[in-house]
Order: sequence, then C-alpha cells, then structure tokens
Amino acid sequence: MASKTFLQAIRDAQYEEMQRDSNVFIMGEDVECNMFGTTTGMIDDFGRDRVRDTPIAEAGMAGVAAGAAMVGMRPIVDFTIAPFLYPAFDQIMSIIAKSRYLYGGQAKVPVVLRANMIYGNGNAAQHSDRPYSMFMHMPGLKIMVPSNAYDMKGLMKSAIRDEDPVMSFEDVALWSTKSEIPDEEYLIPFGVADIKQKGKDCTIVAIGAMVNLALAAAEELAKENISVEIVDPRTLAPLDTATILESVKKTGRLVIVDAAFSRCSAASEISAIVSDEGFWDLRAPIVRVTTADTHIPFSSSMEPQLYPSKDKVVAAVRRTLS
Amino acid sequence: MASKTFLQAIRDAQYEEMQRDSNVFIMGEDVECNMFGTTTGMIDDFGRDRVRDTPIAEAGMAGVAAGAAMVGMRPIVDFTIAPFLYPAFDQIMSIIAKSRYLYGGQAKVPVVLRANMIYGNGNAAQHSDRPYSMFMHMPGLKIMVPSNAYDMKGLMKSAIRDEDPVMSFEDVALWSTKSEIPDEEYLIPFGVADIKQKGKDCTIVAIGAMVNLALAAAEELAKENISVEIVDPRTLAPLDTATILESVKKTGRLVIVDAAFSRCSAASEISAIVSDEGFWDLRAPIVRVTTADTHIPFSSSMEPQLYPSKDKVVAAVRRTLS
Amino acid sequence: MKVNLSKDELAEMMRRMIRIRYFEDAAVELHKNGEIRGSLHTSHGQEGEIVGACMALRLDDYMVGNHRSHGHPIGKGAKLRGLMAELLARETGVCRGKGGSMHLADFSVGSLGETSIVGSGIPVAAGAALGAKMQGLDRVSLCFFGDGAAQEGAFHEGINFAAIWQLPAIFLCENNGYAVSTPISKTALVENIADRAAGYGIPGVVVDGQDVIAVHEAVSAAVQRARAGEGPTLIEAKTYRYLDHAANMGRDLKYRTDEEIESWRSSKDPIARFQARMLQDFKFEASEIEAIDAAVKEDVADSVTFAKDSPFPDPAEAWTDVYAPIVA
Amino acid sequence: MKVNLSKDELAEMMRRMIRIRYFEDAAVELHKNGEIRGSLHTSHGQEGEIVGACMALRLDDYMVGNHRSHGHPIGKGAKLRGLMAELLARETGVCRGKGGSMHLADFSVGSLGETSIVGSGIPVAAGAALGAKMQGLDRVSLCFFGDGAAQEGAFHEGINFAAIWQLPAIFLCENNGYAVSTPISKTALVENIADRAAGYGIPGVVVDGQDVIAVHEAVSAAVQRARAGEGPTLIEAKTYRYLDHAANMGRDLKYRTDEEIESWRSSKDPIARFQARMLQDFKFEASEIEAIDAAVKEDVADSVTFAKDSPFPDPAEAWTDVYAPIVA
Ligand SMILES: Cc1ncc(C[n+]2csc(CCOP(=O)(O)OP(=O)(O)O)c2C)c(N)n1
Ligand SMILES: Cc1ncc(C[n+]2csc(CCOP(=O)(O)OP(=O)(O)O)c2C)c(N)n1
Ligand SMILES: [Mg+2]
Ligand SMILES: [Mg+2]
Repeated sequence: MASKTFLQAIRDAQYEEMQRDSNVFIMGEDVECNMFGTTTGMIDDFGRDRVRDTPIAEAGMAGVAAGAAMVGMRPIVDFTIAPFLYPAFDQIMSIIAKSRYLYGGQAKVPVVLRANMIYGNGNAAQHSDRPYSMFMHMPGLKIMVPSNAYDMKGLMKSAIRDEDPVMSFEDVALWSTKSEIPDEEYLIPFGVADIKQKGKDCTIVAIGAMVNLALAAAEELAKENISVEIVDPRTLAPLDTATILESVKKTGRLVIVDAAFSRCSAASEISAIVSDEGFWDLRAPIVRVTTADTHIPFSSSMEPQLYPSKDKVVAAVRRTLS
Repeated sequence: MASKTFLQAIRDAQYEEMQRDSNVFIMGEDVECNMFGTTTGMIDDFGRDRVRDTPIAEAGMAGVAAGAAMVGMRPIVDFTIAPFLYPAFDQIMSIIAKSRYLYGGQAKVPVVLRANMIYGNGNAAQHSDRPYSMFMHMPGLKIMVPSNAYDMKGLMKSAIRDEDPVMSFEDVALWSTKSEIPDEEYLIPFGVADIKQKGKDCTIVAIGAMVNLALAAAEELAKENISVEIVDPRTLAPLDTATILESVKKTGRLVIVDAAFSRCSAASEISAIVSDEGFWDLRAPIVRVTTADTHIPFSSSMEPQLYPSKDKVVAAVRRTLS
Repeated sequence: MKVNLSKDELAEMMRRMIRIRYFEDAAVELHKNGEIRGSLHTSHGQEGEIVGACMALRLDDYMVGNHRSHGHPIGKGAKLRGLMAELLARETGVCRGKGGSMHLADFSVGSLGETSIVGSGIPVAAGAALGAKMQGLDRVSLCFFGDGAAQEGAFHEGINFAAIWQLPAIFLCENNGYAVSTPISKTALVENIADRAAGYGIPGVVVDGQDVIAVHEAVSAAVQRARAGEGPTLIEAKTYRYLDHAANMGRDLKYRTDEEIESWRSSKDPIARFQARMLQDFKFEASEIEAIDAAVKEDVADSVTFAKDSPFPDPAEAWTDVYAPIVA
Repeated sequence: MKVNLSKDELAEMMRRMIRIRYFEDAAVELHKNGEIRGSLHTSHGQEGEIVGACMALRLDDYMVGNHRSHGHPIGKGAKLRGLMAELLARETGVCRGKGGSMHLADFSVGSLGETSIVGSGIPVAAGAALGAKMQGLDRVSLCFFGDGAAQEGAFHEGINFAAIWQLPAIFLCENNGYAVSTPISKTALVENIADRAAGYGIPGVVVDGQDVIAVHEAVSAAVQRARAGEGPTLIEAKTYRYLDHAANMGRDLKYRTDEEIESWRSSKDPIARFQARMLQDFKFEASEIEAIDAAVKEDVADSVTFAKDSPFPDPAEAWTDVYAPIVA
C-alpha cells in the first residue's frame, strides 16, 4: 500500500501498461516535458518513440491514433483539456466510435482518449467544459469518469487493455487527492458501479468529483438522521443501471449530482432510465443537481455559484424527503 | 394558400428573408447548383455573392460564417447531412455558441446552421446521425426540429431573423411532405410547442418527423378509445417545458418519441424534466421510444427495426395505460 | 522511377482495371433496379490511377479509401464476391452488410476501410503508417482521397503528422476535377494539389492518372522512399469520373458539359489507352486481352450470383460489432 | 513597402509597445498576488510584431487574436482601463468580467475577440473579411496566431477560404519558436510557416518580428493589397516570448536554455532596438522617450486603480449574454 495522488495513479497505470505491452504508447501535446505530471520518468524509460509530442492538431491526433490502433497499436492520447476534444470530434464520432461496426468487425480501435476537466478556476467558457454526455450519446465509445485515485488506476489499466475505444474524463479538482493504492496489480472492470456509502433514505448517484460532494452532503444529512446511499457509476458507458435501480428500489428517492450542464446530461439519462424502469419504486421527484445552463464566466463573483455544491446536494436530498 | 413541400418551405423562407435583408446570404457545398432543392432560382436572383459554393471544409464554413455574422452579416450555412457538422464541432461549440457570452455581449453571432438528417435509407453509420442532443447540451445555441412544411417556413424565417445562432435539423423523410402555406407572411416563435392533437389519456411528445408517427399511432389507439395528446416542441432550445408539463398534468402519462439514439437524448432530457417538475402528476413510467443504441447498419434486413415505428409508439402508450 | 513490369504484371494491371470497370457496371445496374440501396459512387474513368497505385503495394501494405472506393480494394487484390455481397447488403459481404457501398473494407488485403466522411481517412492512413513503423515492419500505408478532400483540415493535419514523423505513407489525391458539382478551381487557387507538399516539407508529384504505368511508377518511387524510411509523398493523379457524382442523384446538375465528359471518355480512357499500349508496346495478342476480359466478366457475374444467393444478415446482427464481443 | 512614418507615428509606436510591456508587467504582478485568476499568457518580447502589425490598420479594421492577446487590443488602440478591469474580473472590464485574460475583446477598436482555442480565430477572421467585402466596406481583417496554430486544420481551412474568395485578410503568424514546450521544428518540417502560402496561391512573407518598422511595412503592404481587392497575405513574424508559456505553470519545463532567452532579451528586444533607432535615425531626444515612458507608467497605474476600484459583476450577470436580451 502507498498513498498516491490521482495524477500519480494515471501515471502509474500508464507506466505499468507500457511496461507490460510494447504496443502501448502515449501521444499528446507537451507530453515529453511531463507538463501535468502524468508522464513522469517516461521519456527516460520508454524514449521518444513511445512518448510522442504532437503538433496542436487534435483531429490529426485522434485519427493517427485510430489508424495505429487498427494495425495493432494501443495509443493513449492526451488531449489535455476536454474542450480540445472538439476539433477532434469528427474523428472520434465518425472513425473511432464507428469503425468496428462499419467494417463488420474487421476493425478494432483500442485507443484511450484522455481529457481533463478544469473548471471553477477562472478559465472561462472555452476551457471549462465537462462534455462527456455528448460522447455518451454515441454508441461504440466507452466512457470513464473516476472519482478517486484508486478507481482511476484500476479503470485506466482496464481502459488500456480494452479492445474498444475508451474516453477518460479526469476532473482536475481530483488531481492532488490521494488514495491508498495496493502494491499488487488490480483492474477495475467497466460497467460496475461502486457504492461509496450505504444508506436507506435516498440514493445519490454522483459522477466523478461529485462523489466527494455527495459524501460531504451525506455527512451533514446524517446529523439529521437522514441516511444516504451513494452510488458512483465510475463508467458512464457502459452504465451499471442495475445497481442504480436496486438502490432506488431500496430508498425510493434519487438525486443525481453531475458537474456538467443539465440539458441532455448523464444526469438526464440516469433520471430517464429510472423514471421508466424504476418508476414504481419512486416516492419523490428525481432531482438533478447539475451546473447551471449558462456558460462558465471568468469572474469569481459569478463562477462558483453555478456548480453543484454540498448545500445544493443537501437541499436536493431534503426535497426528495419533504 | 398554396400546397408546398418541406423543401419548398425552406427555399421560400430563405428566399423571402434574402429579399427582405441584404445581409442574409447562403453558403455551403454545392448550393449554387441547387443540389437538394432549397436554393431554387437563387443564383439567378441573388447571384454568386449571396449564394456561395464552399470548399469541403466544414470548420472553415462555420468559422467564416461566425466572423461574417460578428460584423453584421446573417449567414445561412447549409451543412447538408448532419454528421458533417462534426468537423465543424469546435467552431460551433467554442466560437458560435460562446462568443456573445465570452465577450460580455459585444459579439453577436446570428448564423443559421442547417443540417439534414437522412436515415433509414441504407447510408450506414457515418451518414445517418440525428445529433441534436449534443448541441442541446451547450448553452448559447437555439435548435429547431420542425415536423412539417408549415412549421418549417415559419421557424426558418424566425431563425434567420434571430440575433442568436440557430441550428436547424431537417428530417429528409419530410422533404416531400406538403402543408398548406398562407400567401401572407408568418413567423413562428421559438420556444412555443404546438399541440398537434388534443387528448386526455396519454401525452406523446414527438420530435420532428416523429410527429407523423405519433399521429398515426394516435389514430390506431383512438379505435380502442384511447385518447392521445400530441405535443410537438418544434424547438428543442428553447424548450417549451410549460406546455409539456401542462399536458402531463392532464393525462398523467408520457411517451416521448425521438428518432435519435436514446442515451443523453432530447427524450432523456424531457423525461428528466417531467420526472422532477411533473412527478406528482405522473401515473405511469415515462417511456422513451427512440432509436436503438447501436450504430446504423447498411442492410435493409437490419436497419428499419432500429427506429421508432407506429407499432412501437402504440405499444409504449399501451404500456403507460396498463 | 522506371519499373520493369513482367508480362504477367502487365496483364494483371489490365485485369484489375477491367475488374473494376465491370464490377461497377454491374453495381450501377443493380442500383438502378433497386437491388442496391443507399448512395453509389462509381470510379468509371479513374481505374488507371487506382490500379497503378495499388499495384505498387504489397498485399500486406495498408490502404485507406473514401466514399468512391469500390475499385480500391479490387485494385489491391480483393476477391469480388465479398465486395459485391456487401453492395447487396448480404451477410457474406466484407463488412457483413453493415458498411455498404461507401464503406467497403477488406482487411485481408490491407484495405482498412473506405470512410465516407470526406478527408477523414487521411489521418487514419498516417496512423497505420505509424503503427507499421513502430512495429518495425516495412509496410507502407496508401491513402486515396479526392480533390475536394484537400480543402479539409484533416488533409493538413494528417499529412503534417506523416511528414514530421517521417512515416511510410503515400497520399494519393485523385483529382477528378470536381467535388460533386464544384470544380476544384473554385475551391483552391493553387494549380496542383501536389504543390501543397512543399508546405509540409515533403515531395509532391503530379502524374497523369489516365496512364496506369505512369501512376504505377510514381507510386512505386514513393513506396520505395517510404520503405527506406525517407517519409511520405503527396501524389496527385489528374483524372476524371465519367458518371454522376453518385448514381440516382435525380437530375442533371449541369456543372459540366457533355463534350467535356465525351472528350475524356473517347481520348483518355485509361483502359483503352493501356490496351493500345499492350498491343503496340508490350506485344500482347488481341486474343490474350480478350481472354482476360472474358474471365473478368465471368468473375463479376459470379460475384453477383454469389451475392444474390447469400442470405441477408440476421436482424439481431444489428447489435453486434458495436463493441468487441465479450470473451468469457 | 516603405512607409513614411511621421514623428508622431513613430512616437505612437513606441508608446504602444511600452504600454503593452508595462501593462503585462502589472498583470504578472497581480497574477502572482492572486488578484488575477486563471491562466495568464504574456507577450513580453513580442511587442514589436504586435504594434507594427496593428498600426498598419485603421481603427475600423478588424482584428482577431488568441490566448496570448493582451497586447493586441492595446496595439490596436484600446484604452487600458477596460482591459485591466477585465483581467481583474470586474464589471467594468471589456467583457464585463466574463472573458478574462484569454478572451479580451474590444469591439470599439475592431478587436473581435481573442479566442483561446488554438487556431480557432483564423476562419473567424476570414469571415470578418468576408463581411467587410460583402458590405462594400474597404475594411481589412487581421488575424494573429502562433506557430503552433499553423498545424491546426482551422489554419488550412480559414486561409483557403480567404484565398479562394480573395478576402481582405492578413494572417499574421507570430512565430515565437514554441508551442508551450514544443519547438516548431518538431511539428513542422517546413523552414517558414509563410512558405505554406504558396499552397493557397497567396503571397507569403517572412519578417523580423523584433523590428517594429519592418513588420509595419510588411503588414502595410498586405493591407494595401487587401484593400485593393487583391486578396489575403500570410505573414510570418519571427519573434520570441521571454516568459513561461503561462504565468504560474508551476515548474520549469526545461525545453529551452537560459542562454537562449537571454540572447533574445539582450540583443533583440523590440523596444530597446526601436528606442535606439529613435535616438539615432529619427532624431528623438532621450527626454521625449522618457516622457512617453512616464506617461505610459501613469496610464497603466491608472488602469490598475480603476480596475481595483470597480465592483465585481453581480452574480446574476452569469445568466446574461447567453442569448440576446429579449426585446419586448
Ligand atoms: C465531411 C464531409 N462533407 C461533405 C460530404 C458530402 N460529400 C460526399 S462526396 C463529396 C465530394 C467529394 O469530392 P472529392 O473529394 O473531390 O471526391 P470525389 O467525389 O470527386 O471522388 C461531398 C461533398 C461528406 N461526405 N463528408
Ligand atoms: C485546440 C487547442 N489545443 C490545445 C490548447 C492548449 N494550448 C494553449 S496555448 C498552446 C500553445 C500555442 O502555441 P502557439 O500557437 O505557438 O502560440 P504561443 O502560445 O506560442 O503564442 C496550447 C497547446 C488550446 N488552447 N487549444
Ligand atoms: Mg473530386
Ligand atoms: Mg508559439
């Protein structure tokens, strides 16, 4: 066991898999110099062939990774900040998500597309998106949004070994948070939610860094003897709906905490699933706690209020119980 | 009054607005030759300056339109088939949706981005997307998905006059369908749903061409004395939630018909809104009738089954009543 | 680069060109009858550049095409049955009925997929070249794309990646003068698309696409460079498509004259030109060519019979291949 | 193109360069103190190309910048108060506190926005040029972007649009040698980014970005061409940034040596070089330059005071400007 940060977990997962499989390599802008701390020591140990600085050309990055993957490589592409996925959108949607299908199973595209989400820090509208739901809409992609360093490492290792394209959305707020990480290898499978806390009065499904908010809210609610169950889906595609539905069956109430905009969000999707398949278990409205549907402004006087907060989660849970 | 097709409605709306306002112009691939029939007679009447063939360069098209709009023009961009919006995704998300906000109201970006949706015709996965929900997720964009020629004309004229960017998603299945179109000018405002049929047992919210399916299903259900109310939102952003909630208040039941993939869809969003704000009115699970979450295959033996159908809608309504 | 072609190789060139021609003739008929659904983009008139380029490759080299790529897998050596069955949406199609005309692919001959989003294959082809290079194989990757695609951002980014990493890639622009109805002169001011190569620090070559041997030589030189680790080449083949952009577009878009089409057909047809050379320069007998022709006709007919006799995919197959099969 | 600059104009050049320098000095301090949030990318070292280019424009011409564009609106003639207030996230900021350092814009001087998505401003600038042309105005549109941006698809598509439509646009590549830590030699094989102009059929010009007059002349020539309806020009200014890619990146990324930085600072500083010329070639008195300097210092200090005295935006403002205000 060792205490490691979320960033170290990313780095270690990548490092171990690169050691294990010589087809794994990393490409991205400024990966050689280890800008964010996810490629520490890698140039020394793997060289420039497997740690490749790219031009600022995101469509090219995605397409080159796809082509390499189709002939047997396993590229990890670091897109740095999530909105930089947008210039690569066509390659992700039309090539990466669809090639296996289009070519009747002849192609496989085992790429890992990593993107961090930096919001709440005054980087304004063009740099602050949390766009995973756009990718959830498209079949063929797998999507992970880990909530702590332990899950990150286990999921990232699974992602790199996956035969399908995986997108990893990494909340910058988690970068320096730590988990105890076992010395021995472990993998966390996709599509298996984790119950971060057991409870009986209300289910909170919380995505990524929102799990910590949910835990804090639960602590506060516990003082009022409200017992909250916290489900962390860990991966949004595939999504472990069974665990969510089971939890709602028990609690009868559902709050979904998602740092993305609300419209057509992961939160919307989870709500829609439960209000169909879990309808008869529901004893209260499903409440989404999401980011306000406005753009992210620069000023600190406007920005923080927009995001989910502990208080908003507490209020939402109370609403389901009122 | 004259009977006009959906395509003629698009053409007429564009034509009339180009006559009215010399800042309106059209750009797109193969618009001069009037490939699809939405620019009939335009080259003759407006010339190459205002009907501009573009290179195949969708990001450029979107960005050029945005820049022209910022200095006072009103471009209509024909992207032809909806997935061709993907190469332009960054320009749409980062520039077109965000500039007014980023620059504190100094910029306005009154562009109309048109995209048709051709599915069900054996064009396979790369050509068959119905991707409006991805754009709904992003604040700053307005989105219309008209269900008939009459609405198309009125909405398109509003779109061209709108001070904000509008995306128009046009179902190819509707192209040759006709409406009676008044000789005098009319505009249909954004954010106002239209009740296509009154009813009391179940609400169907149907998007775009799905309205016709809903009408057919309603006819069938009427034989069993099931009375269906059909709400056509007409625009998905802004979305007229009040009308939807009011209808559900009356019927207690909701089926949503959306030709897009289900995950994080417009249908998911509408479901999520109602299961929060309309929860206490609901007497049955909310049922989404959407396209199966797989890619669109080429073969006619696999493709048609994937989409919403009259029978699926009928079955969904019955489920809410059982 | 002069390539010494054996008589067998010359015969094979002709064979592949007419395989493409007849295959597409059959496809057009089937599309007209409603037996092929969706869009159908044919390469009638472009067979020379396709075959000249593909035959410069080994079977284990990679190739990426586009919406107009029935001919490319054939040029690369694919069997016709699986291709025709794909056009006819059968279970026995190369893509098991999922891809259709715009998305043929035959991995068994290195055809990695013909993507119908214009320009989108260019970075993918660069990526396949990267894979080959990293794996220490001496394979190359050949990308076909149109003149219209050269205006896409993907062209710029994909070629630049290949250049900076000196990847074994060949980018072959099939300049048939038009993107749907739009002449290239309207969307690029540059005389030749190949002139853009200089902007990436790689060689650019213009070649007569109606001369199969000239294309073969140009591509062979690029392949040699690529295998030697000297990086990519941008080649532009000047060519022409005889038929409409896609079959059944409904009406005449009137962007080119009948005379223009006729002049290409009558004096620059790559098959007719090569046939003349076979007889004159390479000492073939007319009967030899006729034999090839007859055999290809049979092959094409066989592919149609095979396809028609094949079952349509099971409807449940619509849900497979979205993700890898789960292995227990 | 030789431009005859009056003494006032020369003084104004100096004034704008040091306005940028001091403005950014102040910003760096404020960022260090935590008074400016978010990323802060400075143009220390690049003031020559910025001012040389901007002063070739009229006030009603358009300009588009990027993440590193504090200096550009200043070069175009913007007042400092609104810019500094924006950096300090105040209601009185040019973007009313919504944009911040990476997204300055001052439409009153034709600055249409400095977009922080690399390369994304290039098509937008082409679009502004299209608008001007269609409206029959003789305005031009100038786009600044980095060497890194030249590898984006948006560069290719945006410049090509301007070329084929002969738009009055000037594309100014600020080649400071690096994109964050990545040297341009790693991401483009071509010697000069301007060499790519040939691929679009437009002129490409390389200029010493540390020589404000040379840049001014090059851009003036391009502006003249543009206004005359002769289309766009791609200009590359060779320049250098002294500071880190962004303030507070945490640690030294070690992609360049201290010596390299020092050599640019000491022998190629655009302000020092121009100052020397003012004294020698243009017969300025040292006292005149000192007076400019002193006035600018005051102006910058005033902008900081103004900004600090300004209120933060009302939280409710977060919801405005997403859409146009609804007019009753
Ligand atoms: C990104 C994208 N935009 C538009 C289209 C529609 N489209 C299909 S083929 C084509 C023309 C392509 O021209 P070119 O690249 O010259 O190839 P050609 O058809 O002439 O072989 C267009 C515009 C598309 N498939 N993808
Ligand atoms: C599309 C996109 N990719 C990546 C980034 C992150 N990023 C910001 S600035 C920058 C480097 C830009 O280099 P260059 O264009 O040379 O401009 P410079 O910073 O040198 O002025 C990068 C990679 C971004 N903002 N946008
Ligand atoms: Mg073409
Ligand atoms: Mg730079």
